[in-house]
Amino acid sequence: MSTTVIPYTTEIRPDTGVNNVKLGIWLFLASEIMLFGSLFAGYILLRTGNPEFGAGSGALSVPMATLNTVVLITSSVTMVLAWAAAMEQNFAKFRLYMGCTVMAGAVFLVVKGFEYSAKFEHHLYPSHSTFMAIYFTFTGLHALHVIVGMGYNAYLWIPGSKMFHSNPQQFANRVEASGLFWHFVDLVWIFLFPILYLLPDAAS
Amino acid sequence: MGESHAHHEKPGLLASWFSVDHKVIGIQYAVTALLFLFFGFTLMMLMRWQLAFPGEALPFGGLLGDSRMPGGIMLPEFYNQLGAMHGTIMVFLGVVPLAVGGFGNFVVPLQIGAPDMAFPRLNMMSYHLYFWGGVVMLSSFFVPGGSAQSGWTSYPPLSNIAGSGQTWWVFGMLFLIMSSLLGAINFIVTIVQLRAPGMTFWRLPFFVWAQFVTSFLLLLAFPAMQAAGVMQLMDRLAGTSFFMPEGLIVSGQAIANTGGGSPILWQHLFWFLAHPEVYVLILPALGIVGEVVANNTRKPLYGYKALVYSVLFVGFMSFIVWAHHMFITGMGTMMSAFFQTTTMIISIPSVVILTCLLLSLWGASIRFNTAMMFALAFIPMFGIGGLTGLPLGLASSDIHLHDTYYVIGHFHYVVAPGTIFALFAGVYYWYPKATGRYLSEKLGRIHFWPSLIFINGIFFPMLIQGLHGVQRRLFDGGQIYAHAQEVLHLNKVMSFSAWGLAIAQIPFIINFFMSLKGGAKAPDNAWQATTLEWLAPSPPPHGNFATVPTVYHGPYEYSVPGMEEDFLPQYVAGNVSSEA
Amino acid sequence: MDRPLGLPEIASAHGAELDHATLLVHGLMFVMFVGWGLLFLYMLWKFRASRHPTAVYEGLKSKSSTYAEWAVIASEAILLVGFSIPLWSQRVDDFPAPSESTEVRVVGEQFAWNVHYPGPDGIFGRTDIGMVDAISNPLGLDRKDPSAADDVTTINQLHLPVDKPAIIHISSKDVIHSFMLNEFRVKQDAMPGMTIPLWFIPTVTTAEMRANRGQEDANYEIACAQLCGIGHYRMRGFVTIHDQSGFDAWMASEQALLAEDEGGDDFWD
Amino acid sequence: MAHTLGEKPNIRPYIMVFVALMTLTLITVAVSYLHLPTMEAIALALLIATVKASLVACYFMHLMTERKLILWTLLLSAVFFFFVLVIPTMTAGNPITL
Ligand code: HEA
Ligand code: HEA
Ligand code: CUA
Ligand SMILES: [Cu+2]
Repeated sequence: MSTTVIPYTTEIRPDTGVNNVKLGIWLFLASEIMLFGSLFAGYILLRTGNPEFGAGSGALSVPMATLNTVVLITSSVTMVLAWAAAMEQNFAKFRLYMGCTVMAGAVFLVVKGFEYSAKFEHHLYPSHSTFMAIYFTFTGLHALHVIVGMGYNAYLWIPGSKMFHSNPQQFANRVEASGLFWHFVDLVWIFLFPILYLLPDAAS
Repeated sequence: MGESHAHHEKPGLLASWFSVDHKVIGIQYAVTALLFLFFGFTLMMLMRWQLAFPGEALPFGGLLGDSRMPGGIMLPEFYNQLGAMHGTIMVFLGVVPLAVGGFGNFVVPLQIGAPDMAFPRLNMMSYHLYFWGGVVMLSSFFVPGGSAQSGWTSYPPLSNIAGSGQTWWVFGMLFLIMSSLLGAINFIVTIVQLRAPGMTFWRLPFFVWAQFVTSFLLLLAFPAMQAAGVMQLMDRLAGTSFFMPEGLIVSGQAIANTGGGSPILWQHLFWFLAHPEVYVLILPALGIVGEVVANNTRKPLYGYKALVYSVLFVGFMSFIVWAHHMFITGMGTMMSAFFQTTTMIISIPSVVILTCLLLSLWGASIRFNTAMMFALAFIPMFGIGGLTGLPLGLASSDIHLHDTYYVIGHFHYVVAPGTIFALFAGVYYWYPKATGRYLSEKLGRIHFWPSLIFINGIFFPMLIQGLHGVQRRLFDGGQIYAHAQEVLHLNKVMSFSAWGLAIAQIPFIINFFMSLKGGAKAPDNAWQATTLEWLAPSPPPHGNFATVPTVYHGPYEYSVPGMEEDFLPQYVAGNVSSEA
Repeated sequence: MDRPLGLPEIASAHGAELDHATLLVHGLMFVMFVGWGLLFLYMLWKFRASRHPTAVYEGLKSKSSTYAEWAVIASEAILLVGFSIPLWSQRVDDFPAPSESTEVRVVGEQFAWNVHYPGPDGIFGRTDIGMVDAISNPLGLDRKDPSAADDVTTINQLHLPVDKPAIIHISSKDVIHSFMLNEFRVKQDAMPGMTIPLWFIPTVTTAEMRANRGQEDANYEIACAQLCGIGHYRMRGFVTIHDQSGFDAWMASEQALLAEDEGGDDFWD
Repeated sequence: MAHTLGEKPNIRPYIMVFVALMTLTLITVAVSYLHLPTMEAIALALLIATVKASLVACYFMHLMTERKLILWTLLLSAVFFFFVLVIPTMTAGNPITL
């Protein structure tokens, strides 16, 4: 039997000032920035090249999207509070805030589900127009991110929380990393909200 | 406190299949990639048959089935499949996994004195994603209509209206992208965080620098293709038209689509990935050549700092030259001037890198072992490839050369006698580290010389054909075109050279497998080298180093004046005049 | 040399300048390759271990490589600013006046080139994708439109008068093609959904070219340079360069054909 | 970052940012009902979104106090983000025209 110990998994490397997980998650987010950046590039190119771009945008529900914005922002603050609780070593508080975060994610997806099915009822599919194509692709990809983030948060919330007691520092690091991802998902939504729901209206 | 991985090293395939040890994963990557290279090469040899003898039956070719080669005569759709898949496989399943996944994984942690990669389990996942991406790609040959056939560039609308093989291609690409992204994160974190004490950035071996920059290219360029892939999937599966304008009429039938899309958008996103990608192909190769040249000239690399700065600069610039692949799509003066200028600018650091490698020979004491021969051959071969990039980068001369065999010749010179030769050099150089045994030098010579001759026999005629204006991707090699007639006979020259090249690989394959058991035993420091990987036992055990090594100076302290030995390893303290 | 580097013979006014730039770059490449190459071979010989058993730690001290690099930078800058950018601009900005040119539309499709002349009235007739018929009306030309009445369409046959600027509007019906005229040094992708103009002045008639080559049946060809499907390799068309009177005669004969078709009626409806 | 285990991080800023985000959301929705001219509407909506995103990044994601290493990485991707966003549109806006 041999054992490999990877240094700086939990503790900070003095000269770089970060641990491995922190750097790793930020690098991942950097690539996510490029992913959404490329999608936005498509949005801009297709929009500027096309006078009838907004076709079908009126069908989107601003109230529902506003609700979802509020939900996601709330989940972001509960996420950071859950991290604070983990840092503070307060398990009950952590459970509470993390629970809220996971629930908010679920609410977001349910509202999204209602939105989608309302579109389908009106026979608005991605193939309806360029705008609908973008709407479904962007929100679909974003929802996928919500699912992944929620999944990991749910893991940390119940089954993974054993580590809260066995290795509190590493656990707090994990919560922080998960939080960074979750905030990023929120941040993307902050841009999707106006460009999909608020602006096509203005354009037409 | 560190996360610890306890393993009971069970022998057996299953255990190593799920190994998290960077060396095992590196070897998995390397062997899989070599097999893919071989497979991509096989596809190409079939194509070369059709190009040399258009419309003639290939003996036993009929075995490939009536949808591909009825009676041994190739169908154009099969030719297009072979072309698209040859390009894709060579680039994404062959060279990148070998250079980054294989050599990067195996060598980088050793060279920086780390016990493993920063995220060993993620590393295993990268390999598995790569593997399954490859499986998806290969299975696409067997779906109705065959594999992707719209070129490795997969330009829509052609790729949008193509058969279901294209969908598999996109899925395969998404796997490969994910694999590369995870790998890139792992490399960057490893290099930043796991350097041994004393291993400052300015003491990193050049190969590590190359991998470092490569990882950034993978990290930040691949997502564009990810986005493009998702959009193409939507176009193909959900009926959207991201890449299709309205009013298309395909074989007399109007296509029912909403329109409003842009075929140019795909090209931008694809080349935003694919241009940095070509530097992903070359940077690790340059890194390997740097290591091998330093070791076998027995002196420090010339201009280490200039090399590092150039590599960083090339990496940065490679993100803003992509539209030089798109001059002919209808670009105005302003944008074409921008991309011509950036393209000329990026060629300068490449010249600097090549010049540094070349001038490292001055004052050397050159040992001509096989690794060094491949590394040396790399230099002028890359020179031809790189130099032929210049007329392509100038939009005015690109008018004549775009989409001709000149382009094919240009990039094969950089990837085949360029990158592939560098990778061969790497195999000969690090094989003793991985296995504890040398590859045979004699078989090495038999591998090297014919390879060098044949590979030029393939690719130099391409430049000539290109100057005559012969277009690429022609199923019949240009038979019907008047402008191709003068250079048509070269098709045979190229094809015979390609088959000759295949034969020249036999000694290598024999060597590779026979030396596992029968090769001469190699000491830990097989080449009297200075970098850290040679401190570890050969093959290195799990965890690599018995104790964490300390680094005292730069990577290439060869022939330090006043020393008895002609090399001063990084892990040995010593007085060096030029301390970084 | 008649055809340096094997470049095809030139049959357009701008071809010589374009080739000049191409040759200059290749000159630079040649100098670099031979210069570095000779140095390379010299060093391999001079510093091989058997001849030079101990390496010199400092290596090369001369600054000449820096000068060489600056020379490369300077040459590239000259090629770029002095040649390539102006030449490109001339191609894409300095279009001749349509009134003094032959205007043609060329529309690519799998796997043919549809050529559309506006006819004597100089106005392209209306086209409508609803009217496209793969055989009888591949361009979807609406013959009811008055300006369409005299429009001439051909498949894979481009006729142009010599020494007069030609403006060609390139587009595509289905996938991306690339319109390539080798001897005229012209290449332009045919993008579906876009119409992109290009121009050139043919300078050598087909008859002269045949005489020069000594081949009675030689033709200028239109090639497709972009992968466009299984027939990409055979998507070939022909260009005929007439002298002005020959072109007029050709146009007149096409008009006569049109009139005949008109009489025969029901062909277009 | 200077957070140590067992110490209670100061959560006041988080609450304040939360309030600010909610307010900005309301504002941007309200503005959209004003039907401003297209350019103004786009500029304003994107401005608000940028402010919101910066708040999330600076406070929730602790970028304000993050290490230089990470800031440099993000700067790099911000630069490339800019290129991929802008250049395709610029080439599309600079076509060959007669
Ligand atoms: C490893 C891959 C690689 C590398 C390194 C390069 C390097 C370069 N490439 Fe290439 N390129 C490709 C792979 C690569 N390319 C591929 C795959 C394609 C085609 C894709 C497709 O369409 O399918 C392509 C296509 C391509 C095009 C598009 C052509 C077209 O479609 O019309 C252009 C145009 O600008 C271009 C330019 C360049 C330039 C200026 C460099 C420069 O970076 C080169 C700089 C290097 C030098 C200038 C050499 C200097 C060396 C010396 C001075 C040493 C000499 C030494 C001795 C003689 C001993 N390349
Ligand atoms: C990394 C990239 C790469 C590499 C290495 C190669 C290598 C080769 N390529 Fe290819 N090629 C492309 C990338 C590459 N190619 C791309 C992107 C295209 C464009 C596709 C398109 O149009 O869309 C293309 C297109 C292309 C064409 C043009 C087709 C056309 O336009 O119609 C041709 C024509 O001859 C060709 C030939 C060859 C040949 C003869 C080799 C040879 O050099 C191959 C040499 C290979 C080896 C020497 C490897 C041998 C491996 C082993 C011996 C492994 C042994 C195994 C073990 C020990 C386990 N390639
Ligand atoms: Cu049309 Cu190739
Ligand atoms: Cu490129």
